[in-house]
Amino acid sequence: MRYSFLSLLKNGLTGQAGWKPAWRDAAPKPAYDVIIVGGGGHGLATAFYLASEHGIRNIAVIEKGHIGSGNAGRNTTIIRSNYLLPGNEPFYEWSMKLWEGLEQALNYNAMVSQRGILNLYHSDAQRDAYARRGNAMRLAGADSELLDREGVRAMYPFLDFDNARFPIQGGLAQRRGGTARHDAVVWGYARAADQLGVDIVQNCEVTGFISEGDAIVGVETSRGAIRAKKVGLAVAGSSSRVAKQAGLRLPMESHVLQAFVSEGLKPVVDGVITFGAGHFYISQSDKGGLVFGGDIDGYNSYAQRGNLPVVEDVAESGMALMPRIGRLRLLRMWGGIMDMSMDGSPIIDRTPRPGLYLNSGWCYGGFKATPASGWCFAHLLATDAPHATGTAFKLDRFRTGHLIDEKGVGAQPNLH
Amino acid sequence: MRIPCPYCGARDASEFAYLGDATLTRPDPAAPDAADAFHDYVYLRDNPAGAHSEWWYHSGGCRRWLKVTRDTTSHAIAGAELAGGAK
Amino acid sequence: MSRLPSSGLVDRTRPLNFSFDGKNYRGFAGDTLASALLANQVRLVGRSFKYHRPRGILTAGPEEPNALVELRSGARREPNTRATVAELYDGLDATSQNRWPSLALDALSLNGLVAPFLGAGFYYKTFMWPASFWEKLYEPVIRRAAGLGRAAEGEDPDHYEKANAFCDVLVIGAGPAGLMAALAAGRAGARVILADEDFLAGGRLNSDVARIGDEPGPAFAARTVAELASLPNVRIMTRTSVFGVYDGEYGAVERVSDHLATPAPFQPRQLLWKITAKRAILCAGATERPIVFGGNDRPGVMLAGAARSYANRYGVAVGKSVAFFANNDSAWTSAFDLKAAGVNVTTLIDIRREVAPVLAARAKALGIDARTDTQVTGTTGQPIGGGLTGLAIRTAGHGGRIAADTLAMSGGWSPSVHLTCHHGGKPVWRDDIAAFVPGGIPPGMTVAGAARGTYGLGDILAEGARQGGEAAGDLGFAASLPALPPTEETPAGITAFWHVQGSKGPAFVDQQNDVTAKDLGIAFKEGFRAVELMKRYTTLGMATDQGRTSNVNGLAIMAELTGASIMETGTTIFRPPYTPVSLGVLGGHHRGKDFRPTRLTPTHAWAAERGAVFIETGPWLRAQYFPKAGEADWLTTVNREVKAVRASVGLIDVSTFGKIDLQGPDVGAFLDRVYINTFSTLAVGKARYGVMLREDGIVMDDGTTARLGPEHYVMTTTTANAAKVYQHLEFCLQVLWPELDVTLASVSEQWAQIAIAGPRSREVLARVVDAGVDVSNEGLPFMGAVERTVMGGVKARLFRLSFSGELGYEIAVPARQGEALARALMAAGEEFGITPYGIEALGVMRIEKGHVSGNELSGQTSAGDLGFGKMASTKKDYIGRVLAARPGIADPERPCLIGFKPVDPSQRLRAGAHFLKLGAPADMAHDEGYMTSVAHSPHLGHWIGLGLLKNGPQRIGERVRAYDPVRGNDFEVEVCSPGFIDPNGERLRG
Amino acid sequence: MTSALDALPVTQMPPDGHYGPAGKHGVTARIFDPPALATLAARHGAGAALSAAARVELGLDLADAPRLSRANGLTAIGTGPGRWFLLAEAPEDLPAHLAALAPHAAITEQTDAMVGFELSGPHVRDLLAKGVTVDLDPSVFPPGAAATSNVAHINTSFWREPGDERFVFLAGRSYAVAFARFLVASGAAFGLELVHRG
Repeated sequence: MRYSFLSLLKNGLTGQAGWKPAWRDAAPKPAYDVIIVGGGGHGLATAFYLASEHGIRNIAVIEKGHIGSGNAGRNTTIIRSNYLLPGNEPFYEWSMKLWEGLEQALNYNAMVSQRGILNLYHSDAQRDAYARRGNAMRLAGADSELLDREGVRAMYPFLDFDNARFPIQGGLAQRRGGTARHDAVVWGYARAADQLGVDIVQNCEVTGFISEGDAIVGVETSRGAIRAKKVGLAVAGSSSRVAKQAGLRLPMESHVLQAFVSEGLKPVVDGVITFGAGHFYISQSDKGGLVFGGDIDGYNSYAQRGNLPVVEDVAESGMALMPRIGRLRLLRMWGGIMDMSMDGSPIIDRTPRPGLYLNSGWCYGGFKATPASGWCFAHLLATDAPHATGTAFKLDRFRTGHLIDEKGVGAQPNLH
Repeated sequence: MRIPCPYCGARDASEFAYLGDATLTRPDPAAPDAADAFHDYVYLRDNPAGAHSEWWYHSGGCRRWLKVTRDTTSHAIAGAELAGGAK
Repeated sequence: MSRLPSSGLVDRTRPLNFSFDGKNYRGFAGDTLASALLANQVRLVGRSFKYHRPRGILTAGPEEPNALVELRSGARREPNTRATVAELYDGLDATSQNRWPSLALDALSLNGLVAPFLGAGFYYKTFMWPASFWEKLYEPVIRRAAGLGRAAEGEDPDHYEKANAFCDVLVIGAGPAGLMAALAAGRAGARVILADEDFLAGGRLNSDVARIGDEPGPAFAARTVAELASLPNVRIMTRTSVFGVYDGEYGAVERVSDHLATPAPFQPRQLLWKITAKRAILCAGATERPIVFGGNDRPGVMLAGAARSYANRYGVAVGKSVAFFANNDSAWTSAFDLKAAGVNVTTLIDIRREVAPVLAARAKALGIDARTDTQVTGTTGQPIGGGLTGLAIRTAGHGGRIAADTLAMSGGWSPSVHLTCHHGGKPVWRDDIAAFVPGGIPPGMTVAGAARGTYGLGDILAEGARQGGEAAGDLGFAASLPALPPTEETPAGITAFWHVQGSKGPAFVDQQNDVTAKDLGIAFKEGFRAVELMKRYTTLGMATDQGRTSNVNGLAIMAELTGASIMETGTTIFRPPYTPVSLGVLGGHHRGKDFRPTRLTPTHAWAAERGAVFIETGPWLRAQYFPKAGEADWLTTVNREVKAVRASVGLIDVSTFGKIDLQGPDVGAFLDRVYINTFSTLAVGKARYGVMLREDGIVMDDGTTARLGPEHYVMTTTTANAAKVYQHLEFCLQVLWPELDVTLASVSEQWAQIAIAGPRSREVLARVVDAGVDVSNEGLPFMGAVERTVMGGVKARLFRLSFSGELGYEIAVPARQGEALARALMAAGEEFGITPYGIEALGVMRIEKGHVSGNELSGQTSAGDLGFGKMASTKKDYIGRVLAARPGIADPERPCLIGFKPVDPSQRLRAGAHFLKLGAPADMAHDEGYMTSVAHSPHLGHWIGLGLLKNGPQRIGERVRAYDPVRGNDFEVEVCSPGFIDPNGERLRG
Repeated sequence: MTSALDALPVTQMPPDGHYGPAGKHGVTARIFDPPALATLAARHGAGAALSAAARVELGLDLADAPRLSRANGLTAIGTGPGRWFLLAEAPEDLPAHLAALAPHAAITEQTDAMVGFELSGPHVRDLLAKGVTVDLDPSVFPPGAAATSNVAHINTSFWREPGDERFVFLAGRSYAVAFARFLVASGAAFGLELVHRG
């Protein structure tokens, strides 16, 4: 069923009785052309683009819980393409372009909202680093603006300009950045993929792989064996666990990242602001809650919950940046398990096991990548060649030394 | 999360710096396969869900590296010992 | 006034004035804003989130979804404050929110008219046509209409603090179970903290007033609290919400001053407690559930237990004509209590066919019309404000009407299991009490009383006492259980019931977010059936009340739709915080200038006295430059400082560098393993520049290390990496090579270090060293490092080093002598016009010399990239050697350090500009590197730069494009040697 | 942002005087420069020899634990395995005094590295609770107990003096003003007397 003004009117007049499930709750078939493991945003987007761009429709997305129950529903909803390095920036800019047409592509309002993102700088060295980044963005065809202190003040006069420990000197703005409604992205991709014939199989956990020699030819699951010509993993923080079942050790650690939302308020923050003198980023949802976050807790974890020191650090940074938020209340905090790669950048590549493909290493930036991640992974699965914007995301780059280390902190995932 | 430092006693994890997997051994740099061995050492991780042996540096306390055994699913800490034994 | 003549715990001798929406009222000490409003017959208090429906007061506690106000005003405005927990104080000023122009007449209540079109998921299906209208039109309108209260209008004027507490037993909740638990553990001698979010300890004892022994509940509570207060090992913390269970600690907020108009001087508004407890006993009680039926959200519809609290604790009649609607016995007791307190209770409606005879008899005796097998199917209300006027009921299929201005409802009680879930525990459904009880409980915690589903008062007291005693006993305290007095027991029967089928009008499940039973039906039809999906699709339970009154009803209704049991359906996950927590208190006093500590150099006061402009450098404040009167801008000053150094002599405090003493027989061997170059061969009395890598082959840090004795070296690190390098060295020593006999000591704080540079620096140095100290070129040659005395016996370390490229020295003296040294050097150099300079001039001079610094040590550059390739020893292993040989790191095509100057010398270079070949398109494929550092060279009279350029060293003389669109620059620069001044180092060695 | 701190710049030591409500005297903080201070770090495998030498040469019992030992005008404070701060009562050349230990330990002059804060008064533990993450209850942290820990983002070593409620903190000299600000921010509510000693 297409969503249209007419369908809304009709259902409004008939007591909302005519709606159908947004996607079928499919049972697994014995075999598919492609199985995507992981029913988060990346997995569902992959299935959608495989079906819509490559004409492969005999696909299952299998998910151990319900779709969107992992990081897709636990992030701070920020979209942006303000990366630095040539391995990353064209990919994220492609993602941004896909965001810009997403709702029409999916016939689903994911509330993609380009109200801008502003990264603040507090020193000359940081300004230079942001200039380098802003110029790199321009080279990749993205938009960027370097603002001085007064430029920032004009956008957000309520930031602490007068008494700050690390005075705001300016910011790098990307006006096309913003937010999207994270759950709606999941639901939109699921619904659109389903309409193209993709089976979305929930409560179906991978317990092993079916091999023929070196090759992977399917998965064992809690709902039985399912064969496939190709299996793609898009399981974020569970990557190491699932890959281990195929005998692979990954350049990856799983870490917990906390996120926070405040009580609903009348509009305070229009776009996304990130603090440059601490770990803090904030935006305001359309419902009115301030959505914010900070650094990962910094230790390996699969527990989907973090601890107070990071909560305090986030609040200290928030108060240092915006001292008017002191009386606002934190409503909910939660944790997601991040697939922290060893250089802080993702992997979209074939694996040493023929038939098994990997999409992982999103660190805590996976949400914004959702469309391009799906696009590039679909391209790889369909053609066995990397998409032009994702050629650097190789699994063997750690062996060859072609690292994509945006932060320059080296092989220490908790610092990326 | 409070880490039982063998010297200082239980301390909040925030006064430690985390390094990660403590089961790894720096390979022999003179070995013929050193390039591969160092790749594995520096980049590959078991990343287990469950018991994890990991390095924490007590930067805010005794400045010793501790080998901590912690469950990554519950954060429960089974124990901690000083690296290299006490001097 | 609807204040009852005698009942209640408010202090009628202490009247308090307050205002709501500009109108003045009076209440008493001990009131909440809600009880005081009800006492003044104010029943319309707020507007709902989506449809802006008029709402009153539903509860008497933190679970309140409706009665949210803006408390205080201006910079102290606190939006979304629950009137039901806001403690009344004299002068309290509250305003209703989410309405315009007024609470009674709200324009956006028209949303209600289009409600049939605005069901669950509406937003996801529309606003897509045309695409560009979302940000321009739809979203701004939605954003303005959404939200609830307004944020404060300026910087929070109050301050906040944090504190740590430690105890044996933390008791959460000071109701009957908590009081007994604390008493048992406290009497045994355990260190006990008893925390309760209320301002009055006692919990339901203060609302239910059942007798314990020979005294009423409130008296029992007060007496027990008094005993606890007398125990030195017990700390009672009221107004303190334990909001989260973390690993090994509990987070709690003490609202120190929220019951005052403004905090007392020097007192925080709130305090964040981080409590480390060996055991915790959760005694958080239970929360009553509404029943879902058409029109259940009108002002005047409230929870039965709340009506009872208002009568018993606050002495307030919630209405003139009160009916009850329930599926359980507790509501009957509530009705009897109201009646006993003098409230006009007319009718008791119960969905059950039969109730305990004792209840029926008592209702009859009190003259209450009890109707069993009856449901409320709708409500009627006033045209303005919507206040309840009557009920439509259905008894065994037959309709009827009842007049009432208040309906007290009860769907049963939900144990407050929240904190038990913070480690991922899943509550378990119990059919017999129609409620979830704790499932997996965090380590160290037990649960007692109603929070565990124990509802009989005697059982609650016994359970609390037992668990308190056991906790103390586990910890080695000899516990004897407190005597358990006899209690007045009331029936607690219940028949699970969630919503009235076929009722009229929207039947609200989540009153704040306006989620109706019908919305759950839409979610079901569209496949959003898993509880988390249902919650997210409908927004059920996501409002500021965190779904306390709506979650169970919502999932029970979904269970009915799917045909699954409630246990199979499961519950949503409770995460911290238990109640919303202000961001201010989580930040504590670390805001403004105290966000992070400020580190001051030993010469800070001296530099300030000389008019230095300071700059934040990580945690440090350093002198950036020293302007003189009449200098037009910073560049004029910096040019002067640089010229003065190169022409004569200048000085700068370099104490911020990390300084590490290394002692032991193996230091040389150790340094050989951590630096790419060799230090074991360094002669005593000499220093050497070193570069260290990370194990992945990328440069970690650089600096000079000097050998002061056969087994004694001192290393300097960059300011930024001091802690990181120390940690790395300790890792190498403790983990990698424990066999090496080397000890480290950070001496960064011990030594003030001042650099003097310039052709006259030796003469200046000669005047501050003590007699007999030879600082001649022979006595202290280039890269010499010696321990001597200065200024008359002050121990000093003298290094002949230079970052500026001039003849230069660094002099380290004990930190307290740093300022004296600066003054002595100034005096000694007076005749040469010695000039203090800041880090800007330092930066200019190091760029003129082509030295790398933080901008080049980006964590992305290899030794080869920075021109250190030849320094790397091939005769030894060192950290990073193996992986630096990887093709991607060793690639000669990588951007390498080189110098740049503008083709047009008037052009200003900018760091961050990217390099493109002349004529190449400006795109990523043609990006050849970027400018890392720039400076205006007063010596050359134009800007110069360092940068990383593909094959840079092979391209000297070539012109490339410096592309800097973010600053509107795009011009040609010439690649040149990075040594702009004295490339052969003659000045250094002179 | 604390009312007691509002007028005080982060670049100057808060002046001596009373902070907080008039008439309230909860805590006294005496700021002092250590007369002489050094770190002592046992050489590889020389822990036992060092202890013996300390006992023989200085009469000092070097406990390898976060504890205080004091003898003959010297106080040793355990800061890590095989590591101590040695604090002298009067100014002296500590490395020279400790020369007898040099074969067994690295001795590093630190007299100027730290600033001392001696805290006493009925509310001293209430103040310290606002920054110290170690349990200071006498049953856990009795007189003579010592710890090295971060306090309000500042690394400190501290111990409890024998006798009354008295604690001594050592903070890095560059952090001295920041640590004093923590004391003022956290102590003003109880009434804080700040004095410089010697």
